[in-house]
Amino acid sequence: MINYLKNIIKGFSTILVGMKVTFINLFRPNVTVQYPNVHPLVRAGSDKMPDNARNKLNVIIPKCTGCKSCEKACPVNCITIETTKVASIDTEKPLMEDGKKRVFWLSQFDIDFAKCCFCGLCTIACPTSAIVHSTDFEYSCYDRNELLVHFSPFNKEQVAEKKRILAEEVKQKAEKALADKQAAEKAAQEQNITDSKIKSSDDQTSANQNIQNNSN
Amino acid sequence: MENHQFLFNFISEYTGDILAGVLIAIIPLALLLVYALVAIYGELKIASFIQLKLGPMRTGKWGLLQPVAEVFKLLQKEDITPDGADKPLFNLAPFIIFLGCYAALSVLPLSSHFAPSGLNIGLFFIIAISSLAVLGIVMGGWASNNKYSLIGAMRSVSQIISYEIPAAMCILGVASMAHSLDMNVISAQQQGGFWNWYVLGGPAGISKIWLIPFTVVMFIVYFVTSLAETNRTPFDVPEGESELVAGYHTEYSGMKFAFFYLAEYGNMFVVSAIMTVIFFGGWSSPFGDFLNSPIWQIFWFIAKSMFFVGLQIWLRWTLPRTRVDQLMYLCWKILLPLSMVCFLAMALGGMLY
Amino acid sequence: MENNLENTTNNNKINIEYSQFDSERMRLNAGPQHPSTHGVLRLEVELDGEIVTDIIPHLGYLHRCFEKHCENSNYNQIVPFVDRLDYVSAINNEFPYVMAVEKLAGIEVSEKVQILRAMCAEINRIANHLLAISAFGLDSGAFTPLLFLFREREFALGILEKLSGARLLYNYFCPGGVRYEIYSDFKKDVKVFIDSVRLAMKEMEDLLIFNDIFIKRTEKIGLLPKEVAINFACSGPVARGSGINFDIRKSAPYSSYDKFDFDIPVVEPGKEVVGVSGDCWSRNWVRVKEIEESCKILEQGITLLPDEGSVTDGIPKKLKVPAGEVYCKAENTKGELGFYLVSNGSDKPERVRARATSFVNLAILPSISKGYMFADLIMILGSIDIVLGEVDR
Amino acid sequence: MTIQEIYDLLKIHFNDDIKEITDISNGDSFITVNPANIFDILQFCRDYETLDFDYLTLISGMDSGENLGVVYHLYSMKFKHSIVIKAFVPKESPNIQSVVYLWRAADWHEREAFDLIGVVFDGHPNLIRILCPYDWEGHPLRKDYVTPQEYHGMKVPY
Repeated sequence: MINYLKNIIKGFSTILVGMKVTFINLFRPNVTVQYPNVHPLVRAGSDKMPDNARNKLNVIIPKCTGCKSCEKACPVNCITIETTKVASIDTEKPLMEDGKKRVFWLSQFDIDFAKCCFCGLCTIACPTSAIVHSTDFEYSCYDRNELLVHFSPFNKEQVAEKKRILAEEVKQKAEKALADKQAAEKAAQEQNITDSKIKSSDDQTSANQNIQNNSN
Repeated sequence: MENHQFLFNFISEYTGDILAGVLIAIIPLALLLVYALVAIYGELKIASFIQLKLGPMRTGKWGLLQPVAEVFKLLQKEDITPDGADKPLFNLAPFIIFLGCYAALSVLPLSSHFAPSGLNIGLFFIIAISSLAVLGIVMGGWASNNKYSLIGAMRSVSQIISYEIPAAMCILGVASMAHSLDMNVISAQQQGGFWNWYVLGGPAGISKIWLIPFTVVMFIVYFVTSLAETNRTPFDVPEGESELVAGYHTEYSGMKFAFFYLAEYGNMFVVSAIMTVIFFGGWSSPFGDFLNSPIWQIFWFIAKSMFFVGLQIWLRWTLPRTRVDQLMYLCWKILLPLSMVCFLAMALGGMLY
Repeated sequence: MENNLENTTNNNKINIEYSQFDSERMRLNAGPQHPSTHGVLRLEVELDGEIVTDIIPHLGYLHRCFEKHCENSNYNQIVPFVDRLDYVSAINNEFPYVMAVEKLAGIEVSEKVQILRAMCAEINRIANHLLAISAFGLDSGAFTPLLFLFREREFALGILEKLSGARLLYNYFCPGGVRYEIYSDFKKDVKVFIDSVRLAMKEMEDLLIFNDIFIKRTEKIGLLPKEVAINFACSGPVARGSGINFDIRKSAPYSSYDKFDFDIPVVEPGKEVVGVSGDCWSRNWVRVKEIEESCKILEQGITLLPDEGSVTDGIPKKLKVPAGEVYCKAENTKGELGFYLVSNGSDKPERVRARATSFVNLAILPSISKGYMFADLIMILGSIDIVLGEVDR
Repeated sequence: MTIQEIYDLLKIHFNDDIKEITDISNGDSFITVNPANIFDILQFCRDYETLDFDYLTLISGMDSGENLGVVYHLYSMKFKHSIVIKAFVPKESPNIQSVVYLWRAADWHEREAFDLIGVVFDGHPNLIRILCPYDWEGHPLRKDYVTPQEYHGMKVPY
């Protein structure tokens, strides 16, 4: 019987103690932040976003060498890089931010933020700190495709143009190489022409035979 | 106390009986709706302040229009009836629950000159009509064709029916002291200061002092049972969201859900109002004749009731939920014996004074 | 053989008797979408009225092929995946993995890094336990404790954010050190954090832990006897709540835990505060006491952590892991978390096997919750403190 | 006890079934045993007085090329020593005895090894998939596993 009453009183008193706690908290200042009205950088426990905060990635294109280290370091494959070599005949001869000559155009530098896991491995891997975390975290959107951000400074036509220039250069080089080769061959032929004069008649007969065989 | 028909007579003098009846019926409805808006806002804000946040802040100044916005949101939501549901019962259930709560309002004496219906067996009527809510809950829970709803409804039925008994004991105790079941009469008896309230032994001079512990315990018993009858924490097992998702109203949406919501808050007010009437002097001012005019009486009545609504809200954001068997244990093994002992004492008091 | 199996399952004493009337059973699907299954766990429950007679857990709704992913990633790339196992205590997950790689690659780590790692792990442990306790309160229907303790958890996350740059999934540890240098106010922040946590826990004891309704809901519920707990290989607060004095920080001190002076809270039979050893309340109580112990470790860490020296110097430029295999374990917030790492000498591991704590601990649920009520099942599940990310991997 | 002592002890009792110790300088050495007798060996490990491995830390399956390996990590609460035991089963008949009756902890570990690697544990009371869907085909952690293109009409590689 005493136990019974004790239990009742204990239960009642613990409830009152709990109510006291909530009553005290009723008059405490709130700890939440009215998010869009008050910027969330003002947060309980930290007055500003830390320097190494890992939010949306940003690529500083003038710093990027196109080494693809970040692409390899990414654990979720959200970075896609495609580079085009800078053609020597290209009139546009840009320098990197540190004054070095640019070797690659970044014809494609896409980051899919729908896949990005904000691990920061790409920023560590980058040798020139071209890919960094910004403090921007408010980039939600209605379409998933908008999360695929293109960092490349070129649009499609420009990329095509750069590719064309490179192809031209390659072609020119190839032509030049061919011309050089032909010239060398010619020179060699001219040198050898006296040596091979005797043999040439035999060669011609065998060539004729070949043609006949083919036509048969 | 023949004055409670005053308003009816006053209006019917100019309009006619039927129109007066309609007008008189609308007043509690308006009161209920306005009260529900206030209570919902109050619940949101009290909960938020306890939890160190701000609560609704977007809709209007300090989020004052939040309950209105919620009503509009619920109004335009799709009204879904599940495929396997028993459609007539499913659709009827929320209205039956609401009916129980609304009908109970009809006998509450808001002031000495105004009770929508001056029933001389008001307390009895309220006990009877508040049992109607169980019917609605079990109908809704069963018709939903959802196992969570069914469990919730079954829990609710066992809970409410059990808790009616200690609740009735409390009301009987006061009735035996007041020698009346008329709520207006009980309120009038407690006029003349808070020491005349039945929670402090009733209007019987200094010799009633031995009664005070019993009446206070009786009040606590009634408060606990009222929590259980309105399915509020810590007795919200029928809708305990951590176990039964939302209990008996899991499948409801839109306006029908709003009715459940409204009925829950309405029931909170009804039990608070009964508590006010039988223990805290009803409409009578706590300071004797000071501010005891009929208009002020309305204020006192609503203020007292809202205090208990606030208390219920405060408790809700403090306590964890009990388990079903513990709830039954509390009812049958603690509250019922306590209320019986107190009832004996109060009945003795009723005989003596 | 079969008797043996039956014996181990029926060891637990059921304190609520089965209904005498064999009524019709109801099969209830609790989950995958249910407010209290702590994620996407599906429990197929057989109910006799309110009493649970059978329970079948269905896992895998959050299976993200962790082990398969690891086979296709190099050692550094796995760390972000490891974070995502038990996402509320990510630093503690990185700990054993990084230690395993260091052991395989033979990397020595400086003392400053070791102490910093232990401190981070303890901050993270407090953050996890705050969530576990408050979510346990939420399971019992009390909503306010959740938000009270989230305030303190916010402090913890703030400190870890300043250290690592991320709030939840840190990717902070790496073989050889940690990713970023310590910021200047770290020690001051930790001090403030400890004081605030202690105050909050005092308040929480009043509000929830010693509340009579809460005690009635949790004491003598979900009894897990010591032998059964060992047989099921339970660890962490679940095991310590059953009276097993097993904590890897003490039994096999790793990192710098041998430098700290702290106790292991164990609820041994006969020494209970409330309830009996092995019930839900005891498991929760172990967590409450562990927060205090973690505060102690942090206090010592503040004095032990040297000011000079770098924490990022030890990171090798190129991580070379020779062939070999190792099982490295650490005391995660939920128990023993181990990584069984098999390397074949290339830059990618041959096999990474995680001994997921929640996975092992969850296995006891079917055998300790039979015979209790459905509401108790929720409490038992809450007291085991699982994270579905770790269960399903 | 060191692994060599445990090996010697096991060798006395099970001579031919215990194959060899593989020493790993930078990790945990392990003992390879004959899979046919695994239950008895592990039961001995659990029940023998000076071994007392009452705590089954982990069972992991692994694909080692031509064979499937089952790795048992055991720990003793009393003596605080641990041991790694490996058994290799051929891929064509990957059957090994279940140890659920020794440690209940083995239950879900074995189901997982069955699910992901495809080791069949004879005598397991409920050997069904645990992480993959129940009707999933193949064992994803095998080295020769090819990811299916479709599952119930859904594209698998996203």
